[in-house]
Amino acid sequence: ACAQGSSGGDGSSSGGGDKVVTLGFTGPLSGPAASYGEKTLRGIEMAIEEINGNGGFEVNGETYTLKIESLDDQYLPNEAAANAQRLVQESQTPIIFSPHSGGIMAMQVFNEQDEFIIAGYSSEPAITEQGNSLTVRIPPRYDGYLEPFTEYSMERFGTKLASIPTVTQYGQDWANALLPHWEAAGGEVVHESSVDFSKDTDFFTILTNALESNPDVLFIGGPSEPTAKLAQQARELGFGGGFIIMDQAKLDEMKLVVGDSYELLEGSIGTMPLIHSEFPGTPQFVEKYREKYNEDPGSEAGYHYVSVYIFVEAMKAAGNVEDAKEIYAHIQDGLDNLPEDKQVYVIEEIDENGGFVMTVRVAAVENGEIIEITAD
Amino acid sequence: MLKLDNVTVKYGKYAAIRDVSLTVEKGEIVVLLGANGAGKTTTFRTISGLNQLAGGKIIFEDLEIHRKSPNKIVEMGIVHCAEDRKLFPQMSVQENLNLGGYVHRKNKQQIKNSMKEVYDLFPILYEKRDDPAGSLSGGQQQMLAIGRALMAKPKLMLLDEPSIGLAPLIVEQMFESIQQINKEGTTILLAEQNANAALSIANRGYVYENGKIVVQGSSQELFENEEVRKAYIGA
Amino acid sequence: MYLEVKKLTKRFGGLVAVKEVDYSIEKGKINAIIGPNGAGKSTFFNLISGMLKPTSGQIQFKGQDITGLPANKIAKLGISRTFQTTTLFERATVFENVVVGYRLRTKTNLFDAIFHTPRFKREEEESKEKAMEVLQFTGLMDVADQVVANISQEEKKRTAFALALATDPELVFLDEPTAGINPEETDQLSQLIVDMANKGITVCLIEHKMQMIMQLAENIMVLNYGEKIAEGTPQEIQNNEQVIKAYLGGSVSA
Amino acid sequence: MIFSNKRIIIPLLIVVALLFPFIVPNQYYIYIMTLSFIWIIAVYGLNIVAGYTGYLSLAHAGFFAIGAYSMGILTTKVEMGFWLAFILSPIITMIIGLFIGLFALRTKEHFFAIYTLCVGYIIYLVIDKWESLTGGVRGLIGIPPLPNIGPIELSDPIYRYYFVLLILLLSIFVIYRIINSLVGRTFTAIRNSENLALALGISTTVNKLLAFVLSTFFAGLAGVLYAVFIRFLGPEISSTIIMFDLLTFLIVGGIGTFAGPVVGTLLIVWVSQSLQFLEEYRMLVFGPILTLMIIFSPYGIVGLFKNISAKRKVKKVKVPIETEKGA
Amino acid sequence: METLIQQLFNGLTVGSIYSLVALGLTLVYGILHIPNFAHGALYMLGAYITLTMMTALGVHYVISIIVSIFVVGVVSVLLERLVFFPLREAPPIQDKVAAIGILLFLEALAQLIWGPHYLQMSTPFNQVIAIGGLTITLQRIIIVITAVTVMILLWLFLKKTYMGASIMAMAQNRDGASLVGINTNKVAMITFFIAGGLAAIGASLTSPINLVFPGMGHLVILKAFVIIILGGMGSVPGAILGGYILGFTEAIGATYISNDYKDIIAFVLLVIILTFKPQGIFAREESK
Ligand SMILES: Nc1ncnc2c1ncn2[C@@H]1O[C@H](COP(=O)(O)OP(=O)(O)OP(=O)(O)O)[C@@H](O)[C@H]1O
Ligand SMILES: Nc1ncnc2c1ncn2[C@@H]1O[C@H](COP(=O)(O)OP(=O)(O)OP(=O)(O)O)[C@@H](O)[C@H]1O
Ligand SMILES: [Mg+2]
Ligand SMILES: [Mg+2]
Repeated sequence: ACAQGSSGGDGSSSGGGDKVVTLGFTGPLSGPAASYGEKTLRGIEMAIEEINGNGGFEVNGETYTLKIESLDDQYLPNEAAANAQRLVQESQTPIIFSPHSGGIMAMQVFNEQDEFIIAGYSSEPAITEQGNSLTVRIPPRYDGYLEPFTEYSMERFGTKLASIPTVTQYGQDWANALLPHWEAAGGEVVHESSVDFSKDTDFFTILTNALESNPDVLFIGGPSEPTAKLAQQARELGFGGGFIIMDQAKLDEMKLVVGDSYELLEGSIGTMPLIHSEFPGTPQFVEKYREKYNEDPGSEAGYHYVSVYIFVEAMKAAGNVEDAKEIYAHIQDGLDNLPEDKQVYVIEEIDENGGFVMTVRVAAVENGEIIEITAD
Repeated sequence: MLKLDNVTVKYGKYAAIRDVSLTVEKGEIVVLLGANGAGKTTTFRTISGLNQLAGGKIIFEDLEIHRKSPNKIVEMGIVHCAEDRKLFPQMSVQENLNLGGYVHRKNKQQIKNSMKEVYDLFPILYEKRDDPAGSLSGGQQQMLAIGRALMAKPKLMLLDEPSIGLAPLIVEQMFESIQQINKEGTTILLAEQNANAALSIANRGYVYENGKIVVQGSSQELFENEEVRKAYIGA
Repeated sequence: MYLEVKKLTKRFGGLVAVKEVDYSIEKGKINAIIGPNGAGKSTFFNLISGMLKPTSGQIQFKGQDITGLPANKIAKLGISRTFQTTTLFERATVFENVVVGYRLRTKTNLFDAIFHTPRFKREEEESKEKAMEVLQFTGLMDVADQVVANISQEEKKRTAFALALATDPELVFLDEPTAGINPEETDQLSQLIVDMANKGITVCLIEHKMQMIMQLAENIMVLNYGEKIAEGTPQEIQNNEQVIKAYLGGSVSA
Repeated sequence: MIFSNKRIIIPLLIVVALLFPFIVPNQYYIYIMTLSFIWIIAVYGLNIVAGYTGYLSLAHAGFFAIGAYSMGILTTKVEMGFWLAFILSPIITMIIGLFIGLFALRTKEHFFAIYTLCVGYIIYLVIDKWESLTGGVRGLIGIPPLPNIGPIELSDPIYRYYFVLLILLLSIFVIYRIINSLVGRTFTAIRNSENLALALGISTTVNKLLAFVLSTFFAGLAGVLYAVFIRFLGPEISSTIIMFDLLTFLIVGGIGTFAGPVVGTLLIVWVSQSLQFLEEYRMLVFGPILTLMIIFSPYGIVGLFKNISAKRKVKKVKVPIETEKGA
Repeated sequence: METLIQQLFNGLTVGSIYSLVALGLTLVYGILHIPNFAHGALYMLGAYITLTMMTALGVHYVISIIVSIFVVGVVSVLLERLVFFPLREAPPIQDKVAAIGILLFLEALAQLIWGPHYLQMSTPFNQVIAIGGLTITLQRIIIVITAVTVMILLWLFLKKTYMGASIMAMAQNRDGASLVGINTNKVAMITFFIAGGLAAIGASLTSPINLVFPGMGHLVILKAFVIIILGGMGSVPGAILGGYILGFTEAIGATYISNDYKDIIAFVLLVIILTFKPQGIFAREESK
């Protein structure tokens, strides 16, 4: 039924005499989460185009080009697993990217047996706590944010926090980490509930209840756009305090929703938007991305872009493009050898569970400007 | 005025009427007799465009009408007063009559007048004008059905078993009204079980059996026809 | 009394479809109910067969009070009925239709069905035999494996009979069994009804076709506006002024 | 004609199914096929209630999920023995189905459809929100694979394939027997005319419930297999997406036909695998296909074939009847 | 207390939108007797059309809405012609599934044309008005006022015009309608047009206070179904009433029961109702 031009890692390829390494991707390319899937994929594709554009890369004197095989899984774990099977069996992909924990976990059931690396883009701790020996968790853990977020908001606005993050697991995990921290720092949590962005037609109802206990700070988060809406409506209801914004939402994307100005978001603290962070590789990447898609890149694109380079370096270091175990073993080298100009993010190391480690960059909005907050 | 030419109608594979040919002249009252399921209603439904015919032609005032949609046919002046009345149960008597005049909706005055005529013909309807049609008794519903048909000022009126479920008195009154309507210039094609009552006001008649016309002739001839007597006027 | 109905009444909102009707049926006879359309005949059937719940009144079958029992229970007791607008399983064949008719006499359950227990085999056989028997009786053998939607009106009526008989009833109610078929076919069906009676099945039917009724029925009840206006032998009914006025029509000569 | 073919086709198909692992290039095909088999079982479940009994249940993705989660919870949280859990889970589904059916079946037609739609949605919300039990959005991990039976390593894809195939064949066999028994005819009778069935002394209430519970059993069974196959569960398996997939499989194959579930599922699964390149635009193809299918052949592909052969039949015998009527 | 008033107003806003959507659904149900699962897609479409008019062609919000009403109305009519009309004889299950098919198709289409991401609809009426403890934006007042006006107009249309009467008539007896000379096809199309238009209005009014994305129709439509069952399927006043009841229940429920579970309220409500009244609230006795 399904004849796919399967090109093995070892051999026959489409382009010229070069050999081709096929990377796999399974993620939501249709349905509600599709835009998110798209963005992650873009990062990968940009990196691959660059690399192939520069004549590929060399491992043990062999020149290889890259190729991405991307499959839609509608955010469904079983689809992700099926896709993974297909990628591994049909295209012998040593690495499969997946930007959702469900898909990652479904693949972890057999990735060690079938020997492929899962490059998982999800802050979900569970994916690395399974002790899976071939899983990489790309984004940094979020606990780094708690300290600066709490400190900044508390001293600028006050001690009363109302928490209304998204209902998703990630949102809940965040809340569970942040609230104790907030109280430990001498603050009080005056309201606690959550927003379901996929279901609510109007946020006034929730906000009315949250603001009744007139808090100084609102903890919000979820996809950037609806989160921005939430902030906007909070302002409409007369909320003058600050926002703690969980890392899923990006200040720069939120800005676009609330009338292309940070005015409404005054006093928000969140992750440093990629476009404002000055890592060595960032400006060039942002540049390329803008002209290709004429919009600002988000971090998911950035992280995937850089990840591809890391894996390439890892392959070089491992002197092998097929053996997942070998490649995985050399990811640290990959991190170390990563060229300056590709460092869209500076990732120091990969921890024993396979999570990328880096110092988080925090940004706040002051007088309508993004300024970096350095955690000390 | 109306001419059916070898009309055949099928429900699925089953032919309800076969090669039926009949004519109705202007100003006549013509009656169709026949047992249940003989094909009278089907004939009516086909004339008024509710059923498609499988063969033959229907001509009304020299125009073929069997390809036309029901509303077009009503606009041409044929109104079908159905066996099962087909009233709008949740609507008031008044609203039902109003819709009866749908084809003349542009002309408010005419509708007023025809409504008055209907109320004169059936005073009971005037008393009940604000009740929902569904609440009326069988007899009253039948009057409303006829009243609604009259609202369209038809040239030809198809009356399907107007005496269904009516008490004898009302049946008589009903037949008088029919005669009156006819006198006022409406041609009438009537289907009846109650044969003698029908024949007594009709000019001519056709007798259906199992979807075919088996006998036809003037009321007098039919009345004297032994078969017809036995079959439709009771032993 | 075999079947006894006391002061049976059914209201639909405002309208009283059946009004305080007393009625009784003797075993083995052919009984008829006549009356103008809308008189309440079918409703009366629906009440006895449990399709509708009476507003008030009582129904006894062989001394047992069956008022308000669900239709399937009543059918189990041996009372079977046909519908005015011939209701059949249109998409199934005549045979399949009739086989289901015997279902109420069988006990086959999931377990039997899955493991083809002796009972399953036995009852499958029984219902097939039963089906064959009634198809024989109603003369439908030659159309047995045709889809109902494709058979003639008259065959449909027969199938309805067959279906009613497949439940092997003691008492059958036939609602206008010969509506919509021509006289000679009507005669054949009347013959069938007589045969039923001869088999010892008690029959009660609604009809508009007078001469047929007059030949068949031993006892006739006349309903008008839900009320019983007369009951008696064909002779009595034909000469009953009220009935002539209300139903038979003005100028009926006996 | 179909009937004469049955004798040949069925054994043929079984042989093909048995040889399948050896004729495909790689495991991926086995994987997808195994998954399809699981779907087929669920679709058969749906067919019993929607197809044969005429009640469109939109809650069956929910029952699928209940079966899967029961298995997941019993094995991971309750740490019950694998096979015991394997048996118990479909039964649990069935019991829940019984309670829901008790109320849902008081409604008819579109009310039933909407009622079950809401039930399905509530099941989804429960799974989604009852984190302590179901793991909520994070999902349920660590479900054990099929354990080995003696020398047979069921964890091996090929053996696993045969195991699922075996269960599928068993299910089909059982359902076949049910449908072609008085029990099954009773269901069809209810679909064709509930009143007539009632008048024939059939207790529609009991039989409808029976059909519904049966269908939830197979939905649950499919769920269990899914759980031990994918070994990760998220709330989305009870979502409308899955429900729609099941419906599509059934309708395209032929609702109320016996071969329908197999034909529809295999066709759609493999077509959508080969349409993967369409990614987000798949629905642009499927939506219309489904709708057209319904308009032009309400009983799906199988219905299409049935009609053709049926027409031939009718033609043969219809002729004399027409003439006889004409006379 | 202030909270209560504020919440009541919030309920009023949401209720208005629910009612508008439910109205279209109930009208179509009245004529067709099938639940049109595709109605949610029309809602979604309505938002996108308005948005496109505003962003791509820079047309004013109000005019964009009017355009959207027409476009969606026409799409809705096409559905009737191409899908539901051919299916009117088909077995009852099929048409429902067909409707679901269309729903998914239109969503995929929207994603193809406008992409999967959240889009933002601006409104000229974003002034914030605070009366006492009550905070409202002009947009919300407009939502309520427009909704109420539209409903009154619709009511008058149905009650006072021949076209309206013929819609009612057809809902009650299709044959009867054609026997008095009503063109039933035309009426069916007009009804679908209105239904589409209502969906478009509802969506266009809501979007500025939320966002526009392919899946936006889902929950609204589910709730709309709950509403028309609450209000009695096919009943126009029922749909309006039901819409507001649900709107208020949710707002109050969120405040005094639990915000996290307020979306379940509707469905639990429906399940309870149908459990005790299987034919819906306004069921009449039928001879079986
Ligand atoms: N919708 C239908 N589908 C199938 N057969 C039908 C349908 N309507 C009528 N028939 C059949 O067509 C034949 C003619 O029916 P029709 O109603 O025209 O007879 P009729 O003379 O009007 O009977 P009645 O005196 O009861 O009004 C009957 O056998 C009837 O059963
Ligand atoms: N389910 C119902 N709801 C409301 N009214 C009903 C219902 N069923 C029957 N009726 C009314 O009850 C009265 C008796 O109806 P019924 O069908 O018993 O008449 P019938 O004697 O069988 O007439 P026919 O000879 O035409 O069959 C009629 O006025 C009918 O409109
Ligand atoms: Mg008739
Ligand atoms: Mg009757």
